[in-house]
Amino acid sequence: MAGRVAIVGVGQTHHTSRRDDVNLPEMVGEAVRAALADAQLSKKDIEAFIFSNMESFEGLLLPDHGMITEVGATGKPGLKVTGGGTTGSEAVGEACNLVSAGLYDITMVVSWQKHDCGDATAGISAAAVPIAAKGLVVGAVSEFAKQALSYINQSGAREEHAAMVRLKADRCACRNPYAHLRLGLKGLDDYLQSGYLVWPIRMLDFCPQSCGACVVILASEERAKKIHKKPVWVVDFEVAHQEPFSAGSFGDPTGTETYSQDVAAARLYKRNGITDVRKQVDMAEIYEPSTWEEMSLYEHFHFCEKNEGWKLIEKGVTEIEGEFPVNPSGGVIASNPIGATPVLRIAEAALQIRGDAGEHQVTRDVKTAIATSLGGPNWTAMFLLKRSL
Amino acid sequence: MAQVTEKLEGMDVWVYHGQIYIPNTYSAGAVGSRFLIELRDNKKIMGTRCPTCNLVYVPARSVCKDCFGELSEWVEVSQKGTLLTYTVAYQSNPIQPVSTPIVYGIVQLDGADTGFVHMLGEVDPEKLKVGTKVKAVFKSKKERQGSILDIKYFKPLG
Amino acid sequence: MSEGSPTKKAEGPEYIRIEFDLPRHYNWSTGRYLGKVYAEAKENKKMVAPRCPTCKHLWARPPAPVCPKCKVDMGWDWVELPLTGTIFQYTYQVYPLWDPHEGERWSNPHPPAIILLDNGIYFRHLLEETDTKKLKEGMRVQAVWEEDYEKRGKGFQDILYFRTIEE
Amino acid sequence: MAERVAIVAVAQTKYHPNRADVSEEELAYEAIKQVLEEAGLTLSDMDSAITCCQDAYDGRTIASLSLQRVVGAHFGHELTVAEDGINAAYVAMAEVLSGHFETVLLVSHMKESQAEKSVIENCAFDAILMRQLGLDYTSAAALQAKRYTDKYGITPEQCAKAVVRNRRNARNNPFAQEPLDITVDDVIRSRMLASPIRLLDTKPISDGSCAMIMTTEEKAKKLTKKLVWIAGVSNCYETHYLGDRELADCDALVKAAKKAYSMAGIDDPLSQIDVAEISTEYSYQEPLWLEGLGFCGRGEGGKLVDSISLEMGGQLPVNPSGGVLPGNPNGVAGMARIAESVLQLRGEAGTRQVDGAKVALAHGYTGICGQHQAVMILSNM
Repeated sequence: MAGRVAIVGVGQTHHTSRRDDVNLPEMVGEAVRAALADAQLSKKDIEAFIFSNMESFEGLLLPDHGMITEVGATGKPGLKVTGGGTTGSEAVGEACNLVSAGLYDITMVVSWQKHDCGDATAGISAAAVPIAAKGLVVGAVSEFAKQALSYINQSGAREEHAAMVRLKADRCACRNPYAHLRLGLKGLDDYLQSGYLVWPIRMLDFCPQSCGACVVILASEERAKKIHKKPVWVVDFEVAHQEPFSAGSFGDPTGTETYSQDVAAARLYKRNGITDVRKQVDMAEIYEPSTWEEMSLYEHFHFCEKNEGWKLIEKGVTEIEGEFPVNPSGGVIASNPIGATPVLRIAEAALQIRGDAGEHQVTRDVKTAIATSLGGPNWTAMFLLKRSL
Repeated sequence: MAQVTEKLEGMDVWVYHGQIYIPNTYSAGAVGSRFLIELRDNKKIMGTRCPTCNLVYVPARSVCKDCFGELSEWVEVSQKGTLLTYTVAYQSNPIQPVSTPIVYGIVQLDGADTGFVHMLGEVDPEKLKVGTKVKAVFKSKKERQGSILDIKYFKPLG
Repeated sequence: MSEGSPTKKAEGPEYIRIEFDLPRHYNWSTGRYLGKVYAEAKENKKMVAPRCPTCKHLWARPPAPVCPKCKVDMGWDWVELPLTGTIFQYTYQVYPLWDPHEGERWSNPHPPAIILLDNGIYFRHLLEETDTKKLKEGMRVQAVWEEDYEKRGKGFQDILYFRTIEE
Repeated sequence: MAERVAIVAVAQTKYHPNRADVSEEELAYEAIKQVLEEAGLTLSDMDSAITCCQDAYDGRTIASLSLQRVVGAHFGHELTVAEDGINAAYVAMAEVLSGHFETVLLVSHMKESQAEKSVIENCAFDAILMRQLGLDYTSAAALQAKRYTDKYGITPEQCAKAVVRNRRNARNNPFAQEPLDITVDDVIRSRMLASPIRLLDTKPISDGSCAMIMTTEEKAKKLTKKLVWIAGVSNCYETHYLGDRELADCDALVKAAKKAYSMAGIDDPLSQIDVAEISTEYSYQEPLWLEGLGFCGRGEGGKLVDSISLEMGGQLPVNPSGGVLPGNPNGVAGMARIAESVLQLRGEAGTRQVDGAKVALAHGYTGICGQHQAVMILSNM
């Protein structure tokens, strides 16, 4: 990139299933104020805004326009990007571009979803055009059910491994005051009592629909060093999209296609000289819509060899105290305001690098972290963040 | 509703007349709820004041557009005001609460610094002018539900 | 159609929520590529797919004017698909989710599946068998057409579902 | 800007009231195929794609799913801007300037004909305070039109003159949907939609797509001799609630224009800009936006529209293409303004060419009563 960019402020709301006490713009405003406070900046300092959200879930048009006052963007430049689940990452990417292009010194990414406005699963089902695929796509959940079946068949993972992923997420979420589902699950039995949503995905295997917002403030190198004593550097990012598959929407369940995760990871790691991820990177926040997907993603992001993702969870490698912590925030299975979910991954990774994650700060000293997202028909975005340049 | 697939004449192209139907619900939040409840229960029109900019926002809002300050000072404003602009809309759509033509207007209530977007009633559009004095007409207590439509419309004074 | 619905909790303040309960209507077009599939299904009870001039892959669901992988113009070379195959994978809904295109809870009992057609193409469709205990991956299946010409004209849905067969 | 970004190719479909004969994917591909041919490039040469579409109009969550294949997104980068096409151009420019991507494909498409326009537009209004009133873009625009014309004494005839000129200019534009030879009288006698806006004060329902390719200075020089540069760009939001805004003054546009002018080194827009393509979905917007763009003082837009200086051959030809009024989809309109500006600066605008055009202004807006305004200055120098 032409100019270097750092994260100088992050803010998020408490994530929950329903927010009656605020309207949509007010909820987003909470995260804006939190991020401004974190960066010790005021509304005046923000030069441009990038908004990220999937408006179909709230049944809105131009949702950014409705919250201009509440996010402090009156009289400011900005625009809204959209897309699949990766939209938040792509918003952060574009906000970085605006800075490294030299157009602005300080930009803000505003991301949210307020799922109490409408049924997100129905919204995702509407990603199928009825004229081509009526009655075949049932939310994201049926697609991840197919993905889970493939993973089970190919890797030999068992239901107890999915349970381990779920229990890890819950232990982490219970240490993160902002997380949505903080269930206090005790063990395998709690997991097995959870009913099926779409076989073989249980209610507890899958991400919730959360109301929440996340805001990240980005600054140019010169300004970043003045604004925050611990700026987190956005060293690189990578995106790989893919067309809808003939067979499945989220990843190819047939195992015959290359995954966008493998492609994005290979490109990002090559550019940055990463050959051994678990050694050279200290932790990861990944977008895992289901327990099974988390294990599969370990493999696609090269945290381990193919078909060995479940062994990482079995050995406790990815726990908060583990050798390579993954999703110490509780991840997406615990909190999922979709438009904000990728931005939360980046914000949480930044907090870990700063050492400001509080109770869910990982044991390993985090100098380098990756934050990923997933969306559309298996789209991937990855960010590489570092403590020092 | 009927969902029909129809072939275009003279070419192998089909058009599917269908729908997307997902109900949506929007929370008014604490400030918005209090504003709507005052309409419903007390027939009062409430605003919030920004002490920094000395602006009274009506309907009540939680944030000042200029200084980004959070607004917590409630004020009741007059039910009478001045018409800032209006239109007579002839095109129908399924959301409109009454049948067309509908007269929409923006009214600056006495004591408010912003306009209030609503409808006008009991009016001869020919005689309407920017600057016309108007006052709020509420629905009956039974009809009021805690919505912007609890005000039936604004009508010209006198 | 839209009104305030008060939500009162046992304690605490009352919050208002405003509901909008309104379908949006659309006229979706097949366009020319998907239209070709519709035409062959209706007139000839055939399923066809375009073939990429470069990689020769068939892009069945849905067909496209560009080969996604070669990124070249697809051209207009159509190939008939065999309508027998094996169940590669299937799933079924346990909790009835909302169908945005019907505007009601999902009611189609037929399990969605990925079928590996006998020419090696993966094809998404529904299975006739609703008793999921009787289903197994690898089972042989065959397409069942809507036989009534007047009722055809719905593209992929002109195939009602895939029926398990014994060979 | 340290580096320069070039637009090396543009393409548009002919705008049409109903393109039921194609899918969204095929509609977008019509423009993409042309733009690639014009640039002598293939989809594999693109490093990134910016699409511009809206779920609510396409009737599809993640509307860009329809476009992944025709923009060549396989294992590449694609991003959707859910606003007017001019904002997609802004994002693409930042991608090139940042050094992140070298060559970017942009495409904007919309089929207004396939959706219920007013029902969708209503979803853009605040759900608690405005949506239940049944407002749509036209009824809200009418509130702005009345406020503006009343405050500054702009007459219906002045607004109608903008319509007459735009519709007439469109006769020279092969992409135009509905060129017309009409009089001021025809406009002010057409059917009233929402006073003071009449049928001919606004645009017809429109389908179409527009595509372009942006790249670095270095690569552009290898691709073409007819170089068009982005010299300045900015955009700006206003607050949402209509009662909070002075609808007669377009403050967001004033700010956006000032920033774009300062980037491009323009201090006297009327003399330094050779041709302006501005997005006016309603006739009153032409004088209002011209004020916002600084071509005249506040309240003087009516007089400017009255004068001959906006005609072809005048001091500032406005909308040689005919602009939006003869028919552009609202999400495509701003990108179409850039496309026309590029054609003008390349000297390829045929019978509507502004002789010797060196600096062009493209304007676009998104939202209710122009809540978000965007300006781009292009130059061939």
